[in-house]
Amino acid sequence: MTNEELKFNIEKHPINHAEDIEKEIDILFGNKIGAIYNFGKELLFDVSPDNLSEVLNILRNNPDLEFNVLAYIKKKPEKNLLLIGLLSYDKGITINIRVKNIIAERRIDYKSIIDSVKKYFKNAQYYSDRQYLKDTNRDAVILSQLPETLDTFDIYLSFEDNIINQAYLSNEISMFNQDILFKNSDINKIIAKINILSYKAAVFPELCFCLGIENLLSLKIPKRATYIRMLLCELFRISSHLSFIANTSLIIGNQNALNYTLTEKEKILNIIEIITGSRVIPNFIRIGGVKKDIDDSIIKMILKSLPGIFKNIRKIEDLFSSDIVILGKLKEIAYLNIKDARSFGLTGPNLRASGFRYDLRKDAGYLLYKDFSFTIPLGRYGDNLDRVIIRFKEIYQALKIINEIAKILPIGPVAKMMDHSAIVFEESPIISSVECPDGIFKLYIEIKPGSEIEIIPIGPVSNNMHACEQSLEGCNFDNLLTTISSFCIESPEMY
Amino acid sequence: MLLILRKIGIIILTLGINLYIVSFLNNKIIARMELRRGFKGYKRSGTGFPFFSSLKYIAKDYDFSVWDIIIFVLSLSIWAFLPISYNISLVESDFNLIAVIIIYVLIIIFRIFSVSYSKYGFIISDSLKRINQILALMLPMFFCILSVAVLNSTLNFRTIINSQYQLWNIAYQPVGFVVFFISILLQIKLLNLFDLNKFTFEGNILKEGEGISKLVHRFSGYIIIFFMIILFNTLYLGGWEKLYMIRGDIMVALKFYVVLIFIIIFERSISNINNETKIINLSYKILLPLSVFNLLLTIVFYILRNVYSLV
Amino acid sequence: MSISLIKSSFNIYVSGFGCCKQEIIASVGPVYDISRFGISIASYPEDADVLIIQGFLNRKYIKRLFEIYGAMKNPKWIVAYGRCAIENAFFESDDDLIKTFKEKINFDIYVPGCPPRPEAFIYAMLRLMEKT
Amino acid sequence: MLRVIKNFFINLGNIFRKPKTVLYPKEKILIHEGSRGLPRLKLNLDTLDIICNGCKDCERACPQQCITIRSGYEDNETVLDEFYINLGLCSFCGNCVEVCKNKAIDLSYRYQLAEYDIESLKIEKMDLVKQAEYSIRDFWTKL
Repeated sequence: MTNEELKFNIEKHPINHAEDIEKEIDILFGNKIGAIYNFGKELLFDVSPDNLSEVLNILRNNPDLEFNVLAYIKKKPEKNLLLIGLLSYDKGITINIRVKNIIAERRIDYKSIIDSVKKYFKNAQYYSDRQYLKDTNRDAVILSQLPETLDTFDIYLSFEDNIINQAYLSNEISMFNQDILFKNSDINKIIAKINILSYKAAVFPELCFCLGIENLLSLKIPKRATYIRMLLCELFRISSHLSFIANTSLIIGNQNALNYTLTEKEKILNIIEIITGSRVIPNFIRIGGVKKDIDDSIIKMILKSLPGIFKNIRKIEDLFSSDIVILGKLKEIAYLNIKDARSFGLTGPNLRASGFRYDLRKDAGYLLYKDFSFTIPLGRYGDNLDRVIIRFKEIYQALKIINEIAKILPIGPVAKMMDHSAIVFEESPIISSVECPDGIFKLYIEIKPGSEIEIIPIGPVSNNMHACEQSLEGCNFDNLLTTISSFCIESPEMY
Repeated sequence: MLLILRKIGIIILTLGINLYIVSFLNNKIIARMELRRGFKGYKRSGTGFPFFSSLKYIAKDYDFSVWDIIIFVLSLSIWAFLPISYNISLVESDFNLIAVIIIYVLIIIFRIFSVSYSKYGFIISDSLKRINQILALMLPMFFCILSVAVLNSTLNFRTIINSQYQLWNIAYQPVGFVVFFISILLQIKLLNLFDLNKFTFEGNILKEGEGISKLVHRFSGYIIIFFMIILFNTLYLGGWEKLYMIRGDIMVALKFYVVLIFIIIFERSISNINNETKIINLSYKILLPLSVFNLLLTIVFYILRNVYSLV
Repeated sequence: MSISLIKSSFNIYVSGFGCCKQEIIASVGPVYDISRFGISIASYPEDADVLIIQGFLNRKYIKRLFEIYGAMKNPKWIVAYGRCAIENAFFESDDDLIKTFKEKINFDIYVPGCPPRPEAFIYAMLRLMEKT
Repeated sequence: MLRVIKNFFINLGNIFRKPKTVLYPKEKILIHEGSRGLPRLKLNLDTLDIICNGCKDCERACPQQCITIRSGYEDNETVLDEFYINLGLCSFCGNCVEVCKNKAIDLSYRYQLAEYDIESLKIEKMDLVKQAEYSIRDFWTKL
């Protein structure tokens, strides 16, 4: 490595920038923003609706800050609240802007706010009213159908000679209100309920919630508990990716791959059941640790079964990557280059398939991923094939991590002894995020007096859908289904 | 008159028995290929699973359409021209081959027509595409049939089979044999004829129709498979010519099931092909030139043998 | 007679989104192999004999469910699969739509669990076959 | 093209391989230790009484509010009168087991549950006691 490259890499490496930005904020914004909260790589600003435009202007146009990506907008009309997330990939920091009226009676005018965001960020139009879905002059509507990736939305299409001009995905039928879900629940109840937010990989919402609360209480977790958490995370990541592969092979029409994948998934679910007691809903992670310990016999069993699983998944990958018919449906279709992928605020495997390295497991350093050596697989072209292959590669990396964890699992307690009812929370918002199989999963948690908890989940669904819509333009009608399934838009969205 | 009725009875009985065996075999083989058990009798209805699973459509509500009657009649009448074995044939003429091909094309066209007023717009465009693809696949098949007809200088099935008493046509027409096999395999794949496991998303012609019309579609699907295999058998594998001590009838059954199992396994080895351009490229760039080349070769051979009597 | 014919081989249509769906699809796989009992999954409601309601249902999807139920041919059965479907967990009880939903749709069998295991699904289908 | 022929031989080989299917109603997959099934009430093995004293801790801890307990007072101690579980709401999360101080409630290994009637999903005290036969992992050998 030459000196110049080294220098460049050091400059680019994101270290402790959140604090630096926090220091500069007073100089930059003056009194335009209210309170500032810092959660590691996440910052939360309080901004009133009147000042929002100026704040966005500063954030967007200041060359030092580089917050040039809109990650999400979450509307909460009944709470009179709006959350806007701005992302800087190079620094690895997210700025979450909470727009709240100081005067309680005055309602936020959502339309004008989104219009003002649209000036600075192009992809904000995805979050505003989309007239096209209500028009009658579209060529075809595909209603939600059976396979798992295609069942949470309707597809509105306009096309000419088999080439798609415009495609819109509407997930109105699968959105549901999570306020009823979390009504009158305290912390322990929420852990048992929250896993429904991402049902393919149900451990991640639990983990995200517990990490957030632990951050607030500044608890230190026993090492063994952390390792067990990581073990579970990787197992669920494999299971989620396997169900993605099962879906894709179902849509491609390769029954053999589907059946092999389902068999392997059964083995993984088996291990999960031995550890947690349930195949899908773990309810295993607690504040301060995990629910129960793992026996040595179980770890031996896991170590014994890993090579077989690895071998069989290699076989499935071989099926995918050497069949001309499958390659014809995946290769060189629906490109997404790095610049576009970043502008949609994509995260997770879909972003990495385009060749950009951004993974919270290494960048944010939550849990103890820094103890393990694993590589983050990258794609090259960002086409359908890359998006499929990268998931295979992530499965291998996850198997590697599991293998390492099972070998060096330290001895010790698995939970911090504490009385949950005695904890008194200070009233403050929390934002915590984890790397879910499909992207970054975020939770905005607000604890109110009387231990009533308000949660706003922020998943990767809307970003993936937006990117999918854009990459479908100019795509052949034959490749519609494989393209959509390769983006892995599965869990429904909450509002 | 009685003789004809007896023959019709034999044909329908043969078809019925084979329909039962084939649908049972299909289910079982597909299941074993996927390391599953396949259908295993649960309670009384277990023994007659293929029978009951198709018969149940009678018990459902349904709307009957004209297309179904036409398809049903056509798929039965195809056997009047195509002899299954030496004593089961109704019409004997010099143009049997042409009649069979016309009926086959009609069945497929009517099948596609009968689904084209579906309420799923997706399927309409899909079935139009399929007409295009199937036509592209049929052309090489016709050239292959033509070259066999030229080789044996007849359009009658009985003569074609009788002229294979020494050597099967596969020895004279290896290229035609391969092209014909690929063509019927892809046609079966495209029409999704072996569709027992309905767990798919792609627009499928067999998906359409409810009640009795579904039954008719299924029946005609199996009839097309039978037709293709019997035609394949007749043209290239010597039909009911006996081999050493084995009787002709048994040879037909043996060859039928061997080819059927081959087709079932091959059909599952290919992923769903719905890429229109790929199929058309394959057929126009590879299959069609090969079959035309084969035809020309056969004509040259024919001229050398019959006109100059050199061979 | 005719109903027992249909019950000898079911086509099922799975509606809704939720964790139960992956367990149903797992029961199609080689380990559980629901096709042993002649049960297969249909892609279109017209083919289906049994409608399985599972997972989260919002207002718009319930309207869609009525359409799906109307498209199915008689005779037909409905299964409530999993906790969310049994108690309509994501709705307030005084909602009008829920009332019409409960009036119009009579469940033939209830499968509790969150989510029920694939074996429970097979067991439920066998019990549905036995039901007279 | 080569792949198709390779697949053909893989499929042909699979036909002669042993299927992976478990013939469910006859033979069953042995459910793992600690798997969560239907809740059950434990008995004190010496006196054959129900251990539960009706303290309502589990009712409070249940995230789905599926447990209903009615308890009375006798000699300054709470006594259990009635104990209902609505299985339709239960998510088998195991929070009630975790919270119980007397270890009076436990999860059995019973998971095949399907009822024709929604009323039969509401389970009483005595039914919950009877679930004890399902608390052994290979219970079906006795059926």
